[in-house]
Amino acid sequence: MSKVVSIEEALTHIKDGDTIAVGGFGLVGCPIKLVDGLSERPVSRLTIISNNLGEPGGLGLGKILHQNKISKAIGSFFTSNIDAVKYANEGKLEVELVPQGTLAERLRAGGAGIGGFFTKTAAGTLLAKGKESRIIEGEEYIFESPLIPDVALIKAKKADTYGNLIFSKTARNFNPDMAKAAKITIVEAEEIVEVGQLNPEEIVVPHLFVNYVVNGGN
Amino acid sequence: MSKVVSIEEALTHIKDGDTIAVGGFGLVGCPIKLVDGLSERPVSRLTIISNNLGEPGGLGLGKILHQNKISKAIGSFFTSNIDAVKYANEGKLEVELVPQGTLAERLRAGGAGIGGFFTKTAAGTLLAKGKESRIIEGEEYIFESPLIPDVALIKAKKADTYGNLIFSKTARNFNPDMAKAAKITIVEAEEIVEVGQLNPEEIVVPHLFVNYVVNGGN
Amino acid sequence: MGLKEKIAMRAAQEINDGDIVNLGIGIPTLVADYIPKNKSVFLHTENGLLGVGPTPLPEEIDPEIINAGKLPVTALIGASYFSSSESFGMIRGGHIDVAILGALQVAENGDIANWAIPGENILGVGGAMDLVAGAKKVIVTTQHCTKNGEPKILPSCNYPITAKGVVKLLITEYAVFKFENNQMILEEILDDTMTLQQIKAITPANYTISQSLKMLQK
Amino acid sequence: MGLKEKIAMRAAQEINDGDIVNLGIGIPTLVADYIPKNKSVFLHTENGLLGVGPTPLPEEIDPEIINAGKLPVTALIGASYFSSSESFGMIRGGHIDVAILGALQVAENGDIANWAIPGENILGVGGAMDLVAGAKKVIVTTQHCTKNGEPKILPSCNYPITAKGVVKLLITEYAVFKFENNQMILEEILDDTMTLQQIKAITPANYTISQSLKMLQK
Repeated sequence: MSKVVSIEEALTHIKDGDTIAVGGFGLVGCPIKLVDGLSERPVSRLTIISNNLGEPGGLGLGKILHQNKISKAIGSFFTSNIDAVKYANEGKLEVELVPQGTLAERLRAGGAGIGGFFTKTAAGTLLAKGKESRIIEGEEYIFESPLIPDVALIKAKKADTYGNLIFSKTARNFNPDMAKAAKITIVEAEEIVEVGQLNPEEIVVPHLFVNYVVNGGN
Repeated sequence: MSKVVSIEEALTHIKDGDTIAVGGFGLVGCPIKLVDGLSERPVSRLTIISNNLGEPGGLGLGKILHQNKISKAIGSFFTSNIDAVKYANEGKLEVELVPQGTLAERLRAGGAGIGGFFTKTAAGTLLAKGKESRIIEGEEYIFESPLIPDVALIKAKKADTYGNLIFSKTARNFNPDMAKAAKITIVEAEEIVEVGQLNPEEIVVPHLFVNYVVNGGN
Repeated sequence: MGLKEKIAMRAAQEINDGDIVNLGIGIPTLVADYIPKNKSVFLHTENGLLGVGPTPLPEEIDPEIINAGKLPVTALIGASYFSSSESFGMIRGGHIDVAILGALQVAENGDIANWAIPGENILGVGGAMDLVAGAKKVIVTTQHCTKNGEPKILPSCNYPITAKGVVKLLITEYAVFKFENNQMILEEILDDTMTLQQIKAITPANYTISQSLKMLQK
Repeated sequence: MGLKEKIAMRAAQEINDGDIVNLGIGIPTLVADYIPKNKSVFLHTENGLLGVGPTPLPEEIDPEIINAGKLPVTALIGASYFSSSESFGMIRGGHIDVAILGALQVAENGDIANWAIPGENILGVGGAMDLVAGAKKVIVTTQHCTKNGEPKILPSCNYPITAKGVVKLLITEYAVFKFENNQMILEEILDDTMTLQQIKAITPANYTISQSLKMLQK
């Protein structure tokens, strides 16, 4: 039972209006080949969950943004891509700004079946607007909901054919949390290995979270 | 900066009335030498957070129970030790029964600064008694609070002298969650290695969660 | 073949290629023996292993590889180990396709009681509540009546429940019941010596009879 | 030495042996250069690395080892990599001893504003809110006034705040202020050309002067 498919085949699972989580912090850990593949798919009105929205010059998700395929972005830092800023200022992109740790934890909650959680992060700030607030042990917390993307596009260092994953250095970042949160998880692996090649103690994302594996090469 | 100390020295950090998390599922992953060491300390009125409370015949935490040092146990399955059942029935042991996954998640919340979370587990059951209930996306969830033990006693396969940890097979179980949740974490390592001997990608518990490391041997 | 093996064999037919399956203690454990060899099925044990293999020979026992029943097991190629919070994140997050477990009582609305007996001190729950609340499909395997011949399949549970309305399929030595659209439906008769009347006589729960009722071929 | 280096050098004195430290972008990044070599200090970067080492030589850059400013860094011996939810669990859970970061404004009650400017579309927050809400000790390093000479240390922030009452220490090129028991206290003067009156003139915040006020030795 191998989960290895072509990039084209994997991306047929993305539909108009889907919410897509895309791994990476900047371009490190971003599944660039899947994103490039997505730019060739006729999909629209996507909501993207990603820490950033590509980098200047149309790199990464910037390419999809330029194609007007993204209607909403959920993430923590869009200022690093001036194009994203421009689209937002022109009203062409709805933005839901989420503190980076809250973004990671909302994804983690989505993957782990948590219905919501309380965090001190952002309590008393503009980003708490409209959110339930609660005093716990004398400190103010706000309620945050889980994020469950329709599809996650993930970058891994190695995948085995079952879909067990390991990552490389700080390219790990949001990838494990997104892989666990999404209904369908598509992995771009730099290398695909046979089952048994990964040490059971070192697997970061076990295969039950993964639906498709594509060969991304280096 | 080495965190390696003797068992005796590490255990001086446990005080009367403390809440102590003890790793392991049954005796697998239980830090037996730390527990034995604890049996020689003059402490009382402990609250123990552990999936089980030792095994029959006074093994593991059963020894501490027999010394009447435990006034309360928080865990998921005490029926496997008939002594624990006897103490509970005689009113000598207060028991807070928590579903195994909720126990793990409450510890995880304690370690990750989450003020509380909603889970479907136990909704509508006796174990939801007195707990806040909330309908989320049409399903019933209950509110659960974080657990922050004063001290965690942890079993690891290997520790480096900074306190980075790796585990062995299903002996991992509650150990990482408890190491992260506790104010003071004491690790019984089967083997202590030099810093640099553990692969940075494979470290399961980074050293910032660990306060003391003792040599447990095999 | 004994009654338990018969129930386990029928339950194994519910497992699809690629499924992630969690087997409880008792009859469910036997299911593993009847999964067709041409199916890739991955057994999950909540104490922290995906890819549970068969019981080892006595000389091959690794004391650090156990299942949720604390019995020695093996790990298959492609297996992975993880912490308790990770493991129950898989369960709670809906990443387990099928959970098969025993029951003390099942009600016609899909309630299950399998953890506590009225009048006895309640001292163990384990992972049962997490599994029934989180698994995508909950299958109960149980003998139709208690050892004393008392009915277990009831209009409503009089034992404390483990979760409300979660049972999807109930398999006994006599029959298979489906729970769908708030209805309990008799789907199959597994014992050719039993008439519909005889089954009704030992099944106080209200159920309808499927129009495509299957009878065991003699 | 420039003003920024002077501020960074003073901030470095606040770091204790064994501390886990998170350094923000700008002046905080410079702090690393002034940590005494005899102290074991561990730098954490929220994108997923504990044990950040110095900036690599151009020919030694590993594109998959970056810091939260997306700049190439190195990993020291004993380092570990982890996912975003793990990393922010460390932050939110109080496992970071010291967070040093810049500010647009600081208020006398310890409020900090460092993420948004009124009237501009708010499109980036990153990990700032998580860090100030979660770190055990928040130190702000900043130039005393804006480039246009406007005060930044105010009775209350008129920029959107990042968190309420979290600043423990504020270090500028002229002075060090402590925040304790709801009071802002001038602790040190770092510039021997500045009188108390001159500092007051550029510091609209209400503060008391420490009885043990330190002046820079000429």
